[in-house]
Amino acid sequence: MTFAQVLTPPSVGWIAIAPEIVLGVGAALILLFDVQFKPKKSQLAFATALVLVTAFVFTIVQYDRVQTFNSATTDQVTDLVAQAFPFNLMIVLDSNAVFGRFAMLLVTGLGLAAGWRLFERLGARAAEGLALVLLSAAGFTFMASSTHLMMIFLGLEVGSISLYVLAGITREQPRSEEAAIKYFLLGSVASAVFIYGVALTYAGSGSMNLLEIQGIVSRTVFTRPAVLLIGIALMVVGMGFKVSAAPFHSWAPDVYQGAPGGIVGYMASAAKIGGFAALIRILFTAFPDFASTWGPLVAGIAALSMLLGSTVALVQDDVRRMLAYSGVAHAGFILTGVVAGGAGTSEVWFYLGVYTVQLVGAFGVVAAVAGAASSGASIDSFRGLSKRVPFLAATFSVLLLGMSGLPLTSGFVAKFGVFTEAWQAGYEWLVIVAVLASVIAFFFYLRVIVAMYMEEPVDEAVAMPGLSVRTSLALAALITIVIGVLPGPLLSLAGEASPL
Amino acid sequence: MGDTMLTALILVPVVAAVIVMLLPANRKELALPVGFGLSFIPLAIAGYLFFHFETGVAGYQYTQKAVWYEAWGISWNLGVDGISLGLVALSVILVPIALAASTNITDRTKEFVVFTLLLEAGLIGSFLALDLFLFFVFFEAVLVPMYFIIGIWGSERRIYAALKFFIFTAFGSAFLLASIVALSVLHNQQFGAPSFDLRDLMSLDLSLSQSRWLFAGFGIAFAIKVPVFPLHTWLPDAHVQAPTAGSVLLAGVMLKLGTYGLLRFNLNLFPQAAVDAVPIIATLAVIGIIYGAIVAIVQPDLKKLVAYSSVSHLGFIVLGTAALTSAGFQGAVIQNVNHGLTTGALFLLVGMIYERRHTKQIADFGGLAKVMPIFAGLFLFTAFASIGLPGLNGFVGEFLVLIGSYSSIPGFAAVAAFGVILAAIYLLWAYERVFTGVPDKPENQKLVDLTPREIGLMVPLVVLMIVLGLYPKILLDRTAASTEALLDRVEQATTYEVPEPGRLADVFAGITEGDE
Amino acid sequence: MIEVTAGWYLSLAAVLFSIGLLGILVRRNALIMFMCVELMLNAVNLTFVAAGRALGNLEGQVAVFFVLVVAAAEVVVGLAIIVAIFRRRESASVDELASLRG
Amino acid sequence: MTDAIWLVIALPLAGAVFLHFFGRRLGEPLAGIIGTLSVAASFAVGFAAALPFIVEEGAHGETVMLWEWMPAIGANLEIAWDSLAAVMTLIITGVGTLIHVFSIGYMHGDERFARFFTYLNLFIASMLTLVLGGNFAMVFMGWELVGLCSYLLISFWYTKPSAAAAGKKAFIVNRIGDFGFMIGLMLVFTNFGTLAFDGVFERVPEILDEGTATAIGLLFLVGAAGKSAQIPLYVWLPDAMEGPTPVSALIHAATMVTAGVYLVARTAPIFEAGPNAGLVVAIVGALTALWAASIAIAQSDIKKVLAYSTVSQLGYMFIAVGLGGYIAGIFHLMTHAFFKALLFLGSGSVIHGMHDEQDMNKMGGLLKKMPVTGITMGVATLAIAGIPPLAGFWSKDEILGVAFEYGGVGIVLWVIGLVTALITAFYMTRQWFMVFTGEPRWDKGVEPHESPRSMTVPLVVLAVLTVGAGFLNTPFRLTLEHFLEPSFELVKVAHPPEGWGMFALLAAISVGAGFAGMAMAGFVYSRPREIWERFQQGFGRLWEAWAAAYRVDDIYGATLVTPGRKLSERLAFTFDAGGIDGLVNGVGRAVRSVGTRTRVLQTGLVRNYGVGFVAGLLAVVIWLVVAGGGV
Amino acid sequence: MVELVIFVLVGSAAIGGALSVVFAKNPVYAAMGLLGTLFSLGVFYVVNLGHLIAAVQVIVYAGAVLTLFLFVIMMIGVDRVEDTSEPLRFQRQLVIGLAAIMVVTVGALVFGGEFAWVPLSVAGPIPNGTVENIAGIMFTDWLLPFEVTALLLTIGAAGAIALAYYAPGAPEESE
Repeated sequence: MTFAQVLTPPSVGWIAIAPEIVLGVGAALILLFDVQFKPKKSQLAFATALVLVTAFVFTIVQYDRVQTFNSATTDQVTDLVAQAFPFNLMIVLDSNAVFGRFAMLLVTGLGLAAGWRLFERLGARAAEGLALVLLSAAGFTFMASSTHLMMIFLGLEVGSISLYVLAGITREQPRSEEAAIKYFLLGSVASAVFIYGVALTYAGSGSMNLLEIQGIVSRTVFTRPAVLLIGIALMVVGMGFKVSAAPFHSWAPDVYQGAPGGIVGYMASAAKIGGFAALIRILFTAFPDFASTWGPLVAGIAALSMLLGSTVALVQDDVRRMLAYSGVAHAGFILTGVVAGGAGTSEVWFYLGVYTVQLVGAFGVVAAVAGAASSGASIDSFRGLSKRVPFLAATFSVLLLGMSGLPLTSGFVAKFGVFTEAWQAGYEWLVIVAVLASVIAFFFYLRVIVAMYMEEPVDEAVAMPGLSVRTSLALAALITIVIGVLPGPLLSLAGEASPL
Repeated sequence: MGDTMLTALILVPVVAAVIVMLLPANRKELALPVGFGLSFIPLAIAGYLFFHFETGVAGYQYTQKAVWYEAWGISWNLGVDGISLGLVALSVILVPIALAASTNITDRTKEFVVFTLLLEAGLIGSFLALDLFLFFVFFEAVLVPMYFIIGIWGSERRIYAALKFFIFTAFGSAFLLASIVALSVLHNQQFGAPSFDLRDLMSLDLSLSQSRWLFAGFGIAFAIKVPVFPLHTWLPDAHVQAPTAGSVLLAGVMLKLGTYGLLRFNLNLFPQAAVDAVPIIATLAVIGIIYGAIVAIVQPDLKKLVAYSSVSHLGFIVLGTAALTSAGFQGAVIQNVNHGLTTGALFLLVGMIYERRHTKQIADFGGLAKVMPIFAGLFLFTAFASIGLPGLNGFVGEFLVLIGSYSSIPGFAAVAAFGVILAAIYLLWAYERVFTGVPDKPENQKLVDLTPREIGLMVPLVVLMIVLGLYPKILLDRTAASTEALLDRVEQATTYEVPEPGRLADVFAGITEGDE
Repeated sequence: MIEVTAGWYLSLAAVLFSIGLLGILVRRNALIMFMCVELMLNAVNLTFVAAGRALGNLEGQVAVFFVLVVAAAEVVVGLAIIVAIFRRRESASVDELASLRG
Repeated sequence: MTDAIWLVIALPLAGAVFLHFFGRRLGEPLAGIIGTLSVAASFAVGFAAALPFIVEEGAHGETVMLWEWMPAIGANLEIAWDSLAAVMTLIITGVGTLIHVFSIGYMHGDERFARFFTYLNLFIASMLTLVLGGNFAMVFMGWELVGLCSYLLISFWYTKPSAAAAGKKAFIVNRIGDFGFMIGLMLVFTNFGTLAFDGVFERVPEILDEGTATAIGLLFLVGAAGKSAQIPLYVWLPDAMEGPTPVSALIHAATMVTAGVYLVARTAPIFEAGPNAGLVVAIVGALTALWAASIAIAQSDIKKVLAYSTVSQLGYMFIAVGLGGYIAGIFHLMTHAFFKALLFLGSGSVIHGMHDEQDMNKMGGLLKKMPVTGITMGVATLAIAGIPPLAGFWSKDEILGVAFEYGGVGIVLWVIGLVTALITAFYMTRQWFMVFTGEPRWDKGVEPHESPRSMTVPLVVLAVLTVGAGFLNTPFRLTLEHFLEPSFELVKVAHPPEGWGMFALLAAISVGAGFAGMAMAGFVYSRPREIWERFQQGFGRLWEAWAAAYRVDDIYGATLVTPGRKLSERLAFTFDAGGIDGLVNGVGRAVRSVGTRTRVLQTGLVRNYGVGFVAGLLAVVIWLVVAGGGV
Repeated sequence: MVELVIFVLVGSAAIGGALSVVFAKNPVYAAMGLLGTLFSLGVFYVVNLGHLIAAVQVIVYAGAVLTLFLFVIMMIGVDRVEDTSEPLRFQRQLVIGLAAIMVVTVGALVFGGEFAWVPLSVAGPIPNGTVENIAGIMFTDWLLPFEVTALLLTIGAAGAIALAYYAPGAPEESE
């Protein structure tokens, strides 16, 4: 018996990981290209764009494939299962995964375009930076498509480690370094906690595959080993950390403030997408039977996040810090949809999609105003922005109002969706907390608008940003409004995004 | 034509706003005239609508319903009835006036016009929406333009006022949102699909406690908007700081969202809770009437005085709503319009004097009637309309409310009637201090009387005040069927009976029954 | 006769993990904090291995490899960050890094 | 003609509107003439429309609907044209025309000449709305509109702060009365379901029990007391003398202030159903009559005397209508309109001739300078003193007779009436002597002169009416009574005692009282100033109290106005700004401070964050294990 | 019995090593403590039939990773004896509190028998963790994770360059 005979080849479905392949290969090529040819920044930009577009195209192909799966008749199903769950059930090609990729690629594109000036200033390290962005994107999309805890963990690490580096990539800035080390230390602790959770879940259930776990758990629903519960708890904590939900949020403000302005939007958005994608996979796919157990827990975290995020954001003087705290609150809002269980998937996805676009746009504006390579962005630098660069002020207002959940923006539809789901699931109190928190949230969003429109300009000159930045910001604002007015298409798309 | 009318009414201001926005940046003097001109289109549409409105029909007219997102049961669902018709008309009338009154806005004029037009669209949308989701969208969206109008073009403490206005109202909306969510969930549970259509939701089977909680949720939102004592403190601040156009539209139309909401949603959706809540609402309304008036008396700032007078006047509308009688409802509906006209006019006038003197402090004036007789005359006229002088519009609504509420809640009506004395005190005392006597301050002696433009602003309002005062039929004819229908709805859904005249004993019995 | 079951190892792993976790809170040297993270990862590995034996499946042991790889990657990046910090400050104490706060 | 009855209101209203826009351009005296003509035309229309009642005794009135106003409460714009309305219309337009004529002269040279006539015309229109209104709401409209005109005209010379304040005071005090009136209306609506006279009066017996009727009556009394300046709401009327004198004559003597009397008469069925309310009306009237008369004794301002006299005379009318003597009340209303208008116009003439001097202490001996004024005022003084056969005698005597016939409390009222009559005769005579006889006490530079024709002619016409109007309703020939009867057919109208003997006796007593008063005054005030000053000092503090009008204004100020203002200030600046708004802002601050405090946790120190993280982790683990049932 | 002895002895060593990581004043001692723990765990892997990973543990972890650590320690300075006083306010109290809770929690779990759980599914006796057996899983079922580790290593390389590599003469840009 030769070695090869021992191995049964796995079911391979390249299309299921095609975007990630493109991203990974693209990143590698960019690195090589950089070493070999010392390309100009515009060439790097082109290459990156090409990678993203290609990945996007593959994602569209995937979407088409998923539509075929979804409309398959029963007798076709068996044939399609292998295609839908390639690599021996390691990942899945379902709407959830595709939606996650769409969101992730969109956010990556917008984030890079909006923060492009950072890469122009990075000098020789721009290629590494870009490669890291692409790689981390691949990691987070893996989180969205994995059905295996180890894959989720790997995706998490691929994404997170890249982000640690990106946080510190402007190493000449002391604050950037500080952000990197904080993010790194706390992040690796959180990763350890998560993987410990995986280990205990494995110990408790006997598998790391979410689908198998679900099967095992549902068969023995009366036995609930403590190790399994601790495992769930630790995985929730680990993901809570990634999405910066209170009380695991403390890294976020420091990192978002300290990290380079041009990349922080991507960092914040990508981590949220990956974290939530994995969280809902774990909770909805593996542990729907435990919903009554983790539901209140998630609800508690959600409530704490919303209240803490909103109130502390209220007293911030740095816009990026404020956005970080508001991100804590938003994690809470999204968790409000998570408590509803599988029924809330589409609303959670919708929220994630529109919020991350707003977030990436908002940080893009901050980068344009306060510098793409610098740390921090005092609210004072936004004073009178409407008179200096009306375009930035207007887009920022739209994005901030979108985040605040004002009607006719996508944020409102998103909030409405998760609130409805939570109410439907019986978490009325959580909805009340959520609406009150969103009132508090209005205050700090408006404060920035006050500074931009109602206060006198400061002397600092802000240049009209370049075309790529403008396009990216305009697109983010446009999406916010269009989706706010016509949420139907995206809602339907998200509505399909329930995990297989 | 008919079914797209209302959509057009909402969209035309939006399009107008876009047109103004697209005007060349270096021709900013164009913004105001263009915006003003365009604002006549909604006026024309609404005028057509008003005069082709079928009187004596209770249901919604010109309805249009287009699915927005089916899975959530939301739709673009519009319709107008007697309760909303007057408010729509009021909106389209006040907007051109507010725009024409804003020639003093030279900073970022274009944005100002855009925001005003967007505000108009939002306000009209709120009055026309029959889908609760859509209503909430408009209800909340109008905050933004008003927030900017106060915050950018207001006076010294404008930022504080704008934020307070926004947050306070948003606080109320939060409960409204939660309640709307709850309603749709209930509809989903009872009928298998979510819906936000007001008419669908009226058929929900609510337990008493559900109905009370939801009533409270809606109620808080609207009470803040009205504003009902003790949730009123945002109003004086907002008014004092807002520019003239802002104050006019805020007091004239925006506050009516609250009273309109109470009539339209609270009564239709939760009749039993409404009947039970009558004592509470009436108490707050009466406190508002008396309290607002008493506090208005000593206000040193003219605008603040008018603002508090709004608190008082809107109390009457709330009282009429709580009366649950035909006359009370009609009074509330027509008073909505009347208050918009008179208070709008008062704010315009205060704005005119503020432009000249850059102060609104009563103590800074005196003897103005000598130097500005036309201004004084218009002010006095409007003040008397506001006081509720019969023959002018303010009286019709107030009187209907008082008479109407006396037959169901006599004690409250009697106390509320006291408010008419106080109204005379604060307005006439203010008039005395501002206009009578000899103009002894040199700044006041040089004042110029109103320009033709300013007089032109007031003329439509004055004419309407007289017309609605003497011939309210044009409005009452259109409202009567709808208010009757609303009353029928309340009667059918509850044990409440509208008191018949001559059965005073039954009236008291009716109230105690409602408490059970 | 006391049999050493997987539970024993899991308990030991829990203790080690806890020690690592507390170590993060106690030590201010970034390097040692990072060692504590390694300690935690090793506790995880022990759990995987022991659980794998109890479950009769080798996946636990396979998982250890991946954790190991992750740990290695983390070490590379982590040490790079620490070195970068040290370059500037001549110290690896995280207590001195508090310019971002509030 | 009845169909065109709306013209009665429309003509003066049109005059007002026309003068408002064009009066200034027309100038003097054209604006005044147009104003006068519009009222005169109104009188003519009214007279023509009243002919049916005159020609055909007992003719019933009818209601003319104009257009819908507030149909939900049975309140439309409609005119109830009956004999009562006709009488009122003729009084208002008749006296109004004369006063308009007088004003052309009186207001000569005023820069707002045209505006004055605008207001006067508006007033006439409003007053006619009041008396012609076919439902309570319309009466109320007129009721308020005359208040508005009163406000405008009192503060006509608004640059004078006292005038502006007086106008405001009048309006506000009236509003207090209106408050009662309005609640009365609410009660009416609640009981009848309509405010239309047609739907109310005939159904009073079937619907109203005595208690409700009394309640409505008393509430109407509150309104009437406000408008007709009765205790305790009379305080505005003396101040109202700040207005131009024709205004005082027209509004504050002849017409508007009698609205309360009209109201009680109009709503007679209700008072009949609740007789106690009527009794209270009468008692209030009697007290007011005596109270105001006593104040009038010591006034030195020529117009103040007349003002208090008006209050006092209105009290008489209240006695009458309160006791059911509606026709007596209306009769006195009419005669009073003539002689009090005459007195006011006369005083206006005096003031005009004396260059705006109103203090009687600075007059004297004017008879020679102003003979027409002096003589006509003398006639009026005799009339108000109740000297036969002048108009005042007949009407006052009828009222006293009604009171006497009522018996019981009525006798007391009768006695009060008599005393009042005596006092009235005293102070009116005092006034005449102080003004027209004795040594001139004029200020330097004052050159009294007789007024122009436009002013004296109305005086003469009114003097003729004062002499003759009484014969409209003497016990010998009850013309007015028969004329008005159809309007009161729903109620039993009270009359003086039957029989000539009784009449003669009562007349003798009242005339005696009148003569006594006149004699006393004449004895004192025909003599030099020192003598009457000594006489006045003889009363000591009492005289001072009278002169100070019992300091009622001060008492009101101290008990109502000042505390009210304090309350307002407390509420506005302490409770509202500090309390409620403080609470609101406090909530905001509290949320902020939560944020500020929580923010401290974010120390920037990784190890602190670690503590938070681990604490959260432990909490989650423990919670999940415990709640998950794993243990 | 043997296993018990091993467990107690080696387990003590592991805990001892772990504690010295936490409490050793000198970083080198801490690293040595960690080394001890790693070795101990290697022993446990052997006991638990994980022969391959035991080897990998020793080679990769103890060999490579720890060497890297030591290298950095050397670079930063061996002799630095750390100040053990606690400069942060409340930190010590909080940590002691948390430690107490943790001890109670873990103790409750351990002595409550929560770790002596009954797995929800047992596949049967475990095969030896030989190279063959491990590879049989890693390159079939776990092929994808295995590929993904490539990304991790790329990141490690790129990250290290981005953070720590200073190209000679390349100007550092900053705003």
